[in-house]
Amino acid sequence: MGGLIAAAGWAPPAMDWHALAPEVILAAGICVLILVDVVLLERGKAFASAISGLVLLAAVVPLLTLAVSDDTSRSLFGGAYVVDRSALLLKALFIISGYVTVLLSTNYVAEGEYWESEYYTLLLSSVLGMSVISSSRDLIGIFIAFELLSIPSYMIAAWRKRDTRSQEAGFKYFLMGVFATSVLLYGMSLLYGASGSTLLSKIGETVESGRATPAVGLAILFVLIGFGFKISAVPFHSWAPDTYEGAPTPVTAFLSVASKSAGFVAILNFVFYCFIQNSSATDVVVPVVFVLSALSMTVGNLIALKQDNVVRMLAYSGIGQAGFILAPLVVAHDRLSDALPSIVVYLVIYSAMNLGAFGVVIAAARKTRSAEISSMNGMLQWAPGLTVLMSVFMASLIGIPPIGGWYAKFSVWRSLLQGATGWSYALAVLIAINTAIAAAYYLRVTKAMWFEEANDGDVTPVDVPPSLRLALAITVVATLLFGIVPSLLTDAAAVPLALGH
Amino acid sequence: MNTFLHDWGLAVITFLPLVGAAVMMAIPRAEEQLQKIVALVASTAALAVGIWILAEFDYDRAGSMQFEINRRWIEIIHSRFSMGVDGIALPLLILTVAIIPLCVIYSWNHIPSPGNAKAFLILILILETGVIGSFVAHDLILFFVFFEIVLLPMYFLIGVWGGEQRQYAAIKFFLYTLFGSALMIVAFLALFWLSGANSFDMTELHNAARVPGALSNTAQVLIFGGMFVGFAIKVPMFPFHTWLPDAHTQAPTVGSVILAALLLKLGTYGFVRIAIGIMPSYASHKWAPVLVVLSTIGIIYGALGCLAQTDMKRLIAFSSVAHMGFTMLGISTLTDFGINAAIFGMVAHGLITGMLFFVAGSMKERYHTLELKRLGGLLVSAPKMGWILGFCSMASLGLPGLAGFWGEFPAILAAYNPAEGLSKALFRTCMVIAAIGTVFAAGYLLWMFQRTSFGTPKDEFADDPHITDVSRPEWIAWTPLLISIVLFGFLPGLMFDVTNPAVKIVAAAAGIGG
Amino acid sequence: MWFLTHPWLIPALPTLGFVVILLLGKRLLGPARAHWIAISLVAVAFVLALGTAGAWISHSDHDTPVTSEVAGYAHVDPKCSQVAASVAAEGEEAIAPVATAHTSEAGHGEAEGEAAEGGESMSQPVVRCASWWSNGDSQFNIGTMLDGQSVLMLVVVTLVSLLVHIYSSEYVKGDRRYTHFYAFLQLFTASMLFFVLAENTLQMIVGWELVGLCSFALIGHWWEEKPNSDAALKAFITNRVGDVGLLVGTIILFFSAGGTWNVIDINTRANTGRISHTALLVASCCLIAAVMSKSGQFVLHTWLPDAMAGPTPVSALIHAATMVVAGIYMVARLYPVFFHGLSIGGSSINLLAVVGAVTGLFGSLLAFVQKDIKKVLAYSTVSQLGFMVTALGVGAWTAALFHLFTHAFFKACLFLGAGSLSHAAGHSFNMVDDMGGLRKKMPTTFWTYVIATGALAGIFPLAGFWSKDEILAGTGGANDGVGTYYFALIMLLLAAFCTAAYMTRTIWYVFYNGEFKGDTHGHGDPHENGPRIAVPLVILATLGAVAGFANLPKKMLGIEMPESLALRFEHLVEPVGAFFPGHGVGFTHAEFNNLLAIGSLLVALAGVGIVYAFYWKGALRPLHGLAERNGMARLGKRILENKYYLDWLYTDVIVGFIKKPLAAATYWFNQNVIDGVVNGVGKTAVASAHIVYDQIDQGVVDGVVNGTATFATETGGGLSKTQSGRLQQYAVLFFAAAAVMAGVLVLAVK
Amino acid sequence: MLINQFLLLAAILFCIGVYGVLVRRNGVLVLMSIELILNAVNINLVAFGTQHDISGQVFALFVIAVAAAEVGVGLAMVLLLYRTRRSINIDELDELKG
Amino acid sequence: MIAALLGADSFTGAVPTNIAFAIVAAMMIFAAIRVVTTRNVVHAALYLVLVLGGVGINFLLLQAEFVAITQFLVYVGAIVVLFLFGIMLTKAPLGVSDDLDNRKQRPIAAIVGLLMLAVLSFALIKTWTDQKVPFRLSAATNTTELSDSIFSTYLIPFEVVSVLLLAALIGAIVLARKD
Repeated sequence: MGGLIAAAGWAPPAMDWHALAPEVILAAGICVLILVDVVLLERGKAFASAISGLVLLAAVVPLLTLAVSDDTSRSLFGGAYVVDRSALLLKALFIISGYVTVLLSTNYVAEGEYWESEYYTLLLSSVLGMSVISSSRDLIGIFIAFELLSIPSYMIAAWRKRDTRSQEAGFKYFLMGVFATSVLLYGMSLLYGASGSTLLSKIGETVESGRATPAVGLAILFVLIGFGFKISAVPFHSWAPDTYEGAPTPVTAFLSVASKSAGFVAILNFVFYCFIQNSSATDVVVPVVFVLSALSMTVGNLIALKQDNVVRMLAYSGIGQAGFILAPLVVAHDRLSDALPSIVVYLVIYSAMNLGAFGVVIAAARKTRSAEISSMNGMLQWAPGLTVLMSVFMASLIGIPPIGGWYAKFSVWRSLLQGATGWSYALAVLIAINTAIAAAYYLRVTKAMWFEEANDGDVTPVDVPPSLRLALAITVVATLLFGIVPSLLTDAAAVPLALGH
Repeated sequence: MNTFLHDWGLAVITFLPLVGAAVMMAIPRAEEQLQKIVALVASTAALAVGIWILAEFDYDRAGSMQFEINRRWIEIIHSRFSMGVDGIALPLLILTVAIIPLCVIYSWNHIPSPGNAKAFLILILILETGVIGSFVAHDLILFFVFFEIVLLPMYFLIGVWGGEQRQYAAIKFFLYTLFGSALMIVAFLALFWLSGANSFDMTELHNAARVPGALSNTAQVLIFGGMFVGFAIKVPMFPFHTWLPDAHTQAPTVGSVILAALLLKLGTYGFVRIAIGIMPSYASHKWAPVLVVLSTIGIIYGALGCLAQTDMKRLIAFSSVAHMGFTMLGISTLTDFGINAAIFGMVAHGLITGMLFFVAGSMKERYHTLELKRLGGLLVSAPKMGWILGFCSMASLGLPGLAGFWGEFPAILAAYNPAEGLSKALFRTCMVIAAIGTVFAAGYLLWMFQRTSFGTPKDEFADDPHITDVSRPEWIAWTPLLISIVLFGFLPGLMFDVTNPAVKIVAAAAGIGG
Repeated sequence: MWFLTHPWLIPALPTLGFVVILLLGKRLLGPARAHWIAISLVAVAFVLALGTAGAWISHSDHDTPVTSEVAGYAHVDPKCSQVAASVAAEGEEAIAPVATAHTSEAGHGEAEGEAAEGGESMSQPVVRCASWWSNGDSQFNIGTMLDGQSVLMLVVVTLVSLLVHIYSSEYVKGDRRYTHFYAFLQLFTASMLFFVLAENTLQMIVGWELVGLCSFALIGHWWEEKPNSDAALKAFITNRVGDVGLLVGTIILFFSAGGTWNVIDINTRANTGRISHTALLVASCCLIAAVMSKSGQFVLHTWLPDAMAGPTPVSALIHAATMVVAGIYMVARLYPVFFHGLSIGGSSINLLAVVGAVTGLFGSLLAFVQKDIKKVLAYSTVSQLGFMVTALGVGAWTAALFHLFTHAFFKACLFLGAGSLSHAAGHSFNMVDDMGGLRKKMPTTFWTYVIATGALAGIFPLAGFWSKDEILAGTGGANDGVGTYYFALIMLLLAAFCTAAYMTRTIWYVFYNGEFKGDTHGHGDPHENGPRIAVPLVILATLGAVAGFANLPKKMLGIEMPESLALRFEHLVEPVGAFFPGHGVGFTHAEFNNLLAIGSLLVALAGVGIVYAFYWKGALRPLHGLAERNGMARLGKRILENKYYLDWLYTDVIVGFIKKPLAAATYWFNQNVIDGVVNGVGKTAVASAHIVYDQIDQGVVDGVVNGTATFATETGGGLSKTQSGRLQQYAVLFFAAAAVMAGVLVLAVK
Repeated sequence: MLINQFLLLAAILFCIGVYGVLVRRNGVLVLMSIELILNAVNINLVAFGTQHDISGQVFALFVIAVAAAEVGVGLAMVLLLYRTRRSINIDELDELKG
Repeated sequence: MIAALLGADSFTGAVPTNIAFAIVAAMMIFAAIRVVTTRNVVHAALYLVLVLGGVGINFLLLQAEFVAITQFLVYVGAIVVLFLFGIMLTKAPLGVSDDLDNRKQRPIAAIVGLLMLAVLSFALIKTWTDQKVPFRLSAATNTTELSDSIFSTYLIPFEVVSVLLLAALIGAIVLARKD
């Protein structure tokens, strides 16, 4: 065997198991889940959520050890796979989002007669994909990880199998996703063709050496579109509201947070490790990002004004937020040290508050069986705790200090204004306007909860199971903490500064 | 203890109410009495710390920041947890910690419909934290954070416990203010970079903005403009005032009181401390004419607005537009004289209009309407309340010997001689118009007083047993305010002496070459 | 000297009374015992005021006349006054006049020489102050300024107030707000005293406004009836209009005098040409607006008759001693400002004189057509205030104050008398329909009333004669004055004629005119009131009769007055020094003019006589038979018939014209045009308020905001239609967007 | 051989695929059109691979694997739709909109 | 091996390969168009086989034997079968059906497709104007190189794709099964 290997010139790649530990744990967890299901059959269902929760928590452990280890930047496979602190932060974001999603799902899935252990398997797979994508610095790695995080999510979106809405949600998501994948792939192929390498850093160098050809421009555009779909940037957003509304709500939470963040991470990888290094690529990235960002925030927020369903409203709000998160990319070339942290910070805070909001929606729906805004009427009377939590999350989404969202928006704004280009100023103004528009519909929710009378005077309290409570606690603590002491987050997010750009 | 308070007093006073709110959250809703006691204790504790600060404050150094706190906060954006109190902030700080306990006391039996004392009081306490924090913050970002904290509790106070149009009013309030803050924060950021201070500390920004060539003239004017919109909405100045009558009219009594007494002051305080205090004189001088014209329009406009009202509370609300116009008139002169007057005006307006809203609220509770057409003969039905209303009207129209006069008259006086470099003709014209505004003030306030208090009660209320005279919680809540109105009316020096040293620094900043 | 440095006690006492009465309240004090506190405090204040007056007299009559300009500031605390401070430091230099155009007529040196030559002793005002507050670099003091003028007012105010207090204890007995009434009476007195003692203009504003407040509270004392509260509002708001002038005027003075509020400073600087003429002119015009409202001058006087809605003692107080004279007092206080600002010296017309003269005449015309006795008196006050303002306007400073002094007594007497009548006669003031024939029933009231009327009409030797004559002389129309104000003289003479006439008419209606026509509501026949009403009447009538002797001319009808009697008032009250216009700027005193005195007396008598003939003619008819029987009587009758002829002439032609078309027109003008303008301004304000509010505020300003919101929502709604739910449309959007973006990009990148 | 002839062929296939997904309403046919697009990408990758290193072909292999997975998932979903609706016309999926 | 069949050994002129390419390309385009236009579902599947086969031939032309073989195996062997199963299971109309297209979409789809094509061709022609495809002259395959690469540089994607397939499998089963 060894001889054969030697003859073929194949050398076993140096493996840094420590760096790969989170992924290994996740993969092992997936196997365990399948095994439990296979061995215990029906009885295993009860453990599925616990196991997946534990697996996710276990995966956090190596993240911590990696974070405190001396070698903060580990590069594997010739730079195709990098574990640095920003990657760790993002992995942590994904894994914890995954954990919160598990908490949100526990009762939902158990009580809804779904396929439980398979659900968690797919969820974990998706989280694994996200974890991988945050380290991948190579076209193929990114592509495969992207597919791994997408394909299971298509399926869990349709998980409420007999519900035609859920089916529709899943199918729309799937088809649009595949379109996006195809465009992404086409773009990647051109990128590879133009540079001759699949490594982002090499691509960056090669593209830099020559001038940007139309094909490169096209490639960059197609790549951005491919991921733009994932982050539901307008005009590639159309799946999002429908899917969010139709999918099981915990899945929606997962899609709107983890999956969207993964899209951003992919874009960040491309922009920061590849395009950013040369100005001609930037010439392509900036206008494209500008258009996507401006359209997303405006269209998303405007349509959200008209929504009566909380989930659908959150979908559009997510589209609008995506516009905000994208915005700093227009100054990425000159202001890398501000743009990147501000996006990462936004992602983290956005995840916390959005998951929290969905958590409240799920909790409230336990009583109302509905996600209409009007179903939340008078919630102050029947669920004061949830009302306060929801208000915190809504306030955070609006961006009111000192609740997390303000700092997210603030940091984006700050980098835009610091960039001091026409593009960035325009976006800063748009964000200001959109913040006000957005406030209107977020307020509608608080209005229903606080100001209206309970429907039919029904003020029986809602029963919130412990897992949901835990999820809400995690998200609200994170939301508040990041708002009051943003330095907790900024210190971690600022690390990419040290990466030598 | 003393050392601790010297080091952390401002943080303590800021967060004490929040601690109270947290405690209250842990107490079940049914324990209403306990809730009230906790709220009262928390706010009184803050008042006690406030009094301690008042006692320990070094009045000889009233121009400089005292009780300073300066700790690490958000390193990456160079923002620090920096607080301090000087002669400008001190009166407002004390006003805040004094008003809130009174509001809590007033609420003792007056939790407006739909009840829920717990939520109501918690929101008030959160509000208090926000207001105190804004007055003591010495870092722009910290200021901004506190400035915004105020938003939500007020929104809920209006929206849940307000009148019929409460939802509209609440949202209007919210969106207006939010819009203003958006521009304000942009201005802060722009100032941060363009000045090159690399810090959000007010003093450092002040110094950095004055380095020759640091800020171009255009940049100065634009940055000031951003701040202007943010603060002008809060003040509110014409034409950004339309949220105010709605918010005031719809807010529950305590909400109106806090809104009038404290929240509006955030705007004017911002003008003094930040817009004028930090920005170089070029910007202030460019904007001062705008300020003076808008504030003068506000004075007349607010008065006319009052005259057109049929609802007592709305009338009082509109009068705020006019009164804050006087305050802004003082500020726009960019002189120490005018700004002192403005600060006095802020406190006086807080006391007086706060009282007016208290009375209006109590009347609403008794009459269930504030339609001027239906009111009348308050002096017959509830003579004490009627006289209190008359007293407050007199104070509000700027009668000498009561606090209102010392905010109004010196402001008008200051407008005669604005800071060097400002158009005397313009300011003097505005001064005369503002002086005419005082006639209107007398007109609408007395008209209101006549319609509500004189004459005999209308038939529908003639023998209404609900119309009782001032109750005990009302007395407790009102007496300190009434006494303060007289006290400051007779001894204006109590406040002017405190604010003067600090204001001189601000005025010097706004002066040519300052 | 103690009295001179501690006059603050005088306003402090009634203030104390106000606080005490208010705090003790009805419950502790009992329903009708507030007056004891009030009366005793005012009495003490009066005694103190008398003491102060005594001290001032001895202070002014010091043995060695002080002639140095510097000495004038000897008792001015340098803390209070910048001028005093610099005088103390630099001596004469600090107050040397600046030679400017408007003082060119009489040069600097000449003035000096004259002053020294005349050997006139300088007034030495006593100014004490304490720091009140400071703002920026400006210091604000509170203090007292004692000179002849303020001493005079102290005495007048406390005296009238005391009498009114006593009178009220009977008059408003049993009123539902008795306690209240006294509390505000106290505050009213205190405010006026505070105003009078003001050391600086800011303090004056405070006192001025407080007086306004009290008048509001007292006029609206019976606020249950809407007309009363309307009147109170009208009074306050009209005063506020004038206050604008006061505020602006004092502010201008503050700055142009170099940042000082001090009256002495302002006066000295105005007098020595250190304030520009423009500033003085503008300031004095602004201040005139204040005078017009406060002192009920024409155009802004309409509140005054309405203010009769208040209890009568209040009217007496307002019209005699407090409130309305505040305007006169203020002008007198800041006289150099007006003197130089309006160039009173050597001129023949100025705003102040015109306002005063017009008011004097118009007021008296208006008094003709009133049925309400208090309104007659109110218009009379308007007219008399016009006299005072004219006096100030023509430069007859002393005359103005002298008239203020005498007028206070007889007008108070008249008002209290009117109150006494109404108190006895069923609480009506309608003299035409509800009174009549009271001469016998109320003799004390009758006599005091007649004396006061005589004084008002200017009948020799009652007080009004002296003071009015001084004013007429002061116009310089008939002899040497500060200027030559012919028009003022003519107007005032006409006014004097009317005054005598309408007052006589009042007497006819009230005391004669057949039998009592009113209804006492079951209190039996009208009868004289008790001593608490009668005694003040007697005191006031006495003073009204003799007060004129305070300023006897030096020489009258060839008789030299002894030095100790002549011009005592002028000597004690009129300031001399750099803080007051002196001879140097053409300020002189008109001498007593025999011709004018007799002329004016004749005018007054003519007024009385004509009215007498007109009204009493019905009483003459029973004498017809007598005339048939008696030759003397026949002669008398013929004379009377001749008089009749004249009567006809006067009645139908002159009086008729005056009474009907002119006065009615004036009244119509007053009620419709002026009131109309005032009401119209109010209505316009309200109407424009509605326009502003409904259209602009709710429409435009709010509309823009709401419109934007609606627009955004609707756009959102439109956009959300693109979200059709159809997968393939999404796909089209997806690929089309990709293609278009790609196309644009490729073309752009090349 | 020019590399462009392969690339253009791929582009044509890509666009035909795009046309396909836009007009086809039958779910299975849409999936087929997607295969056209994915294969176009593969042609690209392999064509570029001749110019550069082997990673183009590796990429193509991965794409084939992923495409298989996608088709599998897609068909499963089509079946799911068919179960409840008895139709796989994708334009009948319009319950969620707005 | 197949390159050798095409005479790659003595390959200097591009003529034969070009001819082959032209034929294959023409067939592919035709077949592809038929896939998206035919009114018979089964025909579409069969045309798809043609296109996929054509792609495989193109791989061969490009000397990527391993990929070509995989293409044949996976696509033609598996995926097309899957499609046919899909057609059967969904009881698609086996004959001609007008119901397969959304006719209203045709114009816009054509416009989008042509626009896309224009843009892509423009970009491609501008970029790779006349670059030639280099040819290995040896008959040796690069399969080893391929496997080396997969198991070293692309190890992680390889492992990930296995998880992906597993997940897809599990999910597809759950979704597709009756329950």
